[in-house]
Amino acid sequence: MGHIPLSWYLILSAILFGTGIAGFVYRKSVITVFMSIELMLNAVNLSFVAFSYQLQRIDGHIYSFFVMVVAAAEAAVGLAIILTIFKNRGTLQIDEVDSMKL
Amino acid sequence: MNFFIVSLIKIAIVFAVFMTTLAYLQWVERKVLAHIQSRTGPLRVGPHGLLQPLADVFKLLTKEDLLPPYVNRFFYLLAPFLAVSLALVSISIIPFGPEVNFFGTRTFMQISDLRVGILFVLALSAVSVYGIALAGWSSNNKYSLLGGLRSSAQMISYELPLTLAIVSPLLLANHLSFREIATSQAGYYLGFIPRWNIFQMPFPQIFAFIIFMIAGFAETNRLPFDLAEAENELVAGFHTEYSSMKFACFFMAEYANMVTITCVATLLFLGGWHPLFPAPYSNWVPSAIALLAAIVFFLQLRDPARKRDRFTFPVFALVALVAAVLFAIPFLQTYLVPLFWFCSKAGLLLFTYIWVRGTLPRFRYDQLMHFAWTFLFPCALLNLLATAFCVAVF
Amino acid sequence: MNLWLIPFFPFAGFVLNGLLGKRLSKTFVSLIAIGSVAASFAFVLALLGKVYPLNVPFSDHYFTWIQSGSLSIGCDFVVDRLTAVMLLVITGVGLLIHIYSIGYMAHEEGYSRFFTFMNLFMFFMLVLVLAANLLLMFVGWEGVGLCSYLLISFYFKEKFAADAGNKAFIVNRVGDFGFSLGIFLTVILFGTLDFGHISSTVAGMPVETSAHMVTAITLLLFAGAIGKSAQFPLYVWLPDAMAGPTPVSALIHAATMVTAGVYMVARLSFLYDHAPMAMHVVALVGLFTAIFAASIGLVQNDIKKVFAYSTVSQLGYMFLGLGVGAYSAGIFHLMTHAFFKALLFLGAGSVIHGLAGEQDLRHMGGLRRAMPITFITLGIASLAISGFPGFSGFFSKDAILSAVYERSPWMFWVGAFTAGLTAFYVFRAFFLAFFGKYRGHHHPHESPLVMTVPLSVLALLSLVGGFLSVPTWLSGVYPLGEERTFPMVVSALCGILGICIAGWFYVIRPSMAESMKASAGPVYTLLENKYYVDELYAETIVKPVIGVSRSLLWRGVDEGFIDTGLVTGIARVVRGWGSLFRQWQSGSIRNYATWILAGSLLVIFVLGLFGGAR
Amino acid sequence: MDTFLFIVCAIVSVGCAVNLVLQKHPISSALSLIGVMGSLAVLYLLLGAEFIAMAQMIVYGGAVMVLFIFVIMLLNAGTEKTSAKSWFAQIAGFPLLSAFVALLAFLIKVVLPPLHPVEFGSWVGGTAEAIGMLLFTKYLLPFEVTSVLILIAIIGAVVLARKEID
Repeated sequence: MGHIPLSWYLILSAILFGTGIAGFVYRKSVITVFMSIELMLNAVNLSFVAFSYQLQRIDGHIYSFFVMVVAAAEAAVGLAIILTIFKNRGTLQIDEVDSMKL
Repeated sequence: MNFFIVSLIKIAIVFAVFMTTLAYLQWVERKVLAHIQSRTGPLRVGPHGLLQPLADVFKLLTKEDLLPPYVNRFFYLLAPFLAVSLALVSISIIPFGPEVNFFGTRTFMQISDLRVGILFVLALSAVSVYGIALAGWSSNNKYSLLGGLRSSAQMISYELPLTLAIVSPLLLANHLSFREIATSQAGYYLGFIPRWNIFQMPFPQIFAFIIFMIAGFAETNRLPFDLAEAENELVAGFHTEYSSMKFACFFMAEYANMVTITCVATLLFLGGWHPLFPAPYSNWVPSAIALLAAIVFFLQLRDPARKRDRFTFPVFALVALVAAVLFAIPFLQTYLVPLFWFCSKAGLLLFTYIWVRGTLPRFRYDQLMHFAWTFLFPCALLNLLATAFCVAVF
Repeated sequence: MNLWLIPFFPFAGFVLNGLLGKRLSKTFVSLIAIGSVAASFAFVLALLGKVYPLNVPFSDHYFTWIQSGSLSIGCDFVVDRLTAVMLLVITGVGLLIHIYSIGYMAHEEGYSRFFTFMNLFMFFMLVLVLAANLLLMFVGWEGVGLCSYLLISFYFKEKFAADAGNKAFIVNRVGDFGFSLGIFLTVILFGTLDFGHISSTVAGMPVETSAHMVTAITLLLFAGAIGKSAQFPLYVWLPDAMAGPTPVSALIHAATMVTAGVYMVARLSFLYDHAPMAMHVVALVGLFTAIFAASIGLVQNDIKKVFAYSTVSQLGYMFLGLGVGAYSAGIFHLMTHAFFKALLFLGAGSVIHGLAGEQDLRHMGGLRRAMPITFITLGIASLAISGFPGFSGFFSKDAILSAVYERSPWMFWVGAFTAGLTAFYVFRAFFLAFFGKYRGHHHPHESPLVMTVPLSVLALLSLVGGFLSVPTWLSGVYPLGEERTFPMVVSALCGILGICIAGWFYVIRPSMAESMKASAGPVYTLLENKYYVDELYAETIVKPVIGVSRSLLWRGVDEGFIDTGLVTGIARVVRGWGSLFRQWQSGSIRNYATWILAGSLLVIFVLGLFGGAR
Repeated sequence: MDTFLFIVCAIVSVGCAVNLVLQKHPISSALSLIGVMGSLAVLYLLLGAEFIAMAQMIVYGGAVMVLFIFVIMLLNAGTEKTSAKSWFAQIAGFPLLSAFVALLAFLIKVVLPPLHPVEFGSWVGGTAEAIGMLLFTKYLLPFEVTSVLILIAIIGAVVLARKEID
């Protein structure tokens, strides 16, 4: 009962981050890829909060707060972009959005 | 260990009372609506239809649990569960009264006190969108989908004025815990005006209260904002495909949300369990009201409208008399009077809900959005600015 | 004392007419143009009246134009006696020609454009004359070249006019190339371009030590003069330049611009004095050009062409005078020539105007009754150019020939013969135009007053110009030549003889000319085709240049090397590498993400195991 | 109790995260992500970050993910198709990923200095009051800049979403 090593939190964060990367690399739907990014941000937030506990300072909380706020802004713009992509291309498959290539 | 036992007892009490309240709230609503519309309402099951909620529960439980073949099963089943559980959770942090000494154990009349209670309620109300959205989406029905989309958009939109309206009492109380907020509203100006937030500067806070209530109507998808289930447009909105117990879940969730909103409004603006009059008088108000009710019942007995009233009215009068006596016992007064005040305020707000439902027509969808973003939101902002100014200056 | 105002007036006229000319009425345009030149002329008169004796040069410094190391070139104007003569000639004759242009150009398209360019020309010519250093002079030099080009191509819708403009411009470039080389050499040798400084420096130099450099400088500058003043072998542009309007021919291609070379040599006389060989070259070129052009002029049928070759020939005379050291005589002839040659051209212009554009002598004749004023004034000009005693040309030509006789008699005899030829072809044209029967189709009429008044003024000047003894006026600057009776008599006799023969051929016995033509046969053909010089140039210079440009430079260097080799070659190499690296830029976001993953793995590895984290 | 809560939440979050990646339908992925966020909020509470925990639920759970679900519902995003493109990602992705996670775990275990064990309630720094104090003093400029950023994001989203592109 009681004490959990802080490194567990960090390793959990690493695992979540890795899962996010896996989602980014292997998923083909733009929305899922975007969600994977959010997952990575969440993992990083966990690290921030964990380190904040280690240092007994709440600056880490502030950082994760900013991450959340920026993530919200990013989600708004990102989803608008996805909407526009869908309007223009009629697809959400990330591999089919490659017209920048010659 | 004491903590666990007390907590379990409190949970049991609150659950029982809460569920009963939800069931009878529906009866009250039907009755009130009926009287607004010059009808009698439920009358057959039990005296004055008092057993109608029980009958409804049996009916819903015993109906066939229909599972349409074309739905997304997992989410279809998850949605009502999510809706009702999230709605029920929020009652756990609502304080109904002050700290009491209960046979040597000091405890709060509240399941748990959270330092960030308001944020918790906001979080729950934010998450409760999923129940409706998922229900609409998983039903695989365009009416459901439209209802789900509408209500999620509506809830997101009205969450902003709601939050902004909450912020002003928070500024006055300087706390996020419901208990502290309620405690900070104790006392009277000039000996007779209660220091409730609604009587605080600026304006006074009546604007914040009104904005909160309007946004609360929208958050609970009640009339005049029940666009999600506008039956003449969308059949029944997001719960078109739901039946029996799953439908009951949505129903319960709606009423639970109503109760939560009224409780929060009571706590934030109406001083929680603090009485309207200073203590010496207010302790006798419940008894007086109960006594008055008993007298009214006895007087009604002289000329009963229906035959069975000859039997029921004395019973009701007796119950009221017992209540008056109970409220008059000084030992019980410490427990019951705050509860009375809290419940009467919340009940008044609940009555307002029903009253509004019975009188106002429904908004159109674009009017709804327009109202939220171009009127309610700026008003909330202005109110917040004024409050912040007052707090900073005084 | 505000020398800058002299060129400023025409410049202001140029700006006004150039910017607003299209909107203004013709009256207003001509008012601006003539007013500006008149103001300039009046200012010159006032200035000279104020500083009359002008024993010391008068100079103004405005600002330092170029400051580079020890080399400092300022914007300086200077007025000495030589400049004074030039200023008077330019503004005076220029004013008359401007007035004349009102009448001549009255019905032409591009009225304001014409006066704009004319004013610009006046500006540059005055800058050229006033300049106190070589570079500023070069500015004026190039400026008048530009105006000459613009005005020759005035009828730019006609191909021959545009071609003539191009020809003038390109041929002048050859000379100007030499001129600029001369300027560079001057900078190297003297470290300054200021006339005063060069003069004092070169005066201290013994002739022997500096000879080669100074010779080189003078010859190079003379190359510029050859181009500008249409000397052999770069004279070819001037006859073609007659494509421009006649007032332009009178002002630019007779009176002023073409004499810029003469002015330049006179201005730099201190240098030429130190380079005897260059002087010899100047004299020889001048002499050869004089007789060469005169011989061509004998058989030309276009009235303006006759006078154009006559101009070339007379310029040769001037250089001949300069070459034998008679600078003041050269300038004297420059002045009188400005008078009578401008008059000749304006008279020819009057004839052409009266005949609605007819220029061919064979379609004229008997005009003396139809245009009496033109007849009289043109007659005076012809007598003046022929060196008829008493007329202005007599004095100036005599001054030159006297100096030449002193230096080398054979040159004198050639010069005298040329004078005879000059008299002959000028009077040939004169007789063909005004005597005999009218052979044209148009109805000839006298020109308006605005044209005849300048003619009369110029005729007066041609009559009495010889008595304005320029050599005496310049005696402080250049040594005064000795007057001799023998060359005077010989040249006068040659001139009279030429007039008589012309009269005999074209008035008394018109058939003589035809028989002469028939008997001269091949010589006539040679002369008529101007010694085939243009064709020679076309064959030896133009065609090879075009051929080399086309085959080697265009096809070979530009297309083969630069286009194919450098431009497309580099592009091909880049594309080749690009197609390799393009595999990397797959456009697939997931691939990019994988690369980012690999990169961050590397970074964390390095930082974590070897870097700051430890 | 702490350990139990942590283990449960960790398992839930990892399970939901893996589910996010494995699910073929975006809406399942989105719900999995909400699960991750919820369990993370509990973990934040364990770490004494109650304000962040609530903000996580309100901002992420309530706002961001609702937007996601909204867009998924709006676009009616179906299951994804298999694609032959991005061969590099298919081949190199997994080895790199395992190396990455392994490296991180190694660094956490070996390189980091000794860490505090986490005990619930032993340090509660993340109250709303403390965060508010820091946010409006030390981090005032970032805070204001962030608000401007959000404003820009709102305008950008509106412009992007309503623009009529042929």
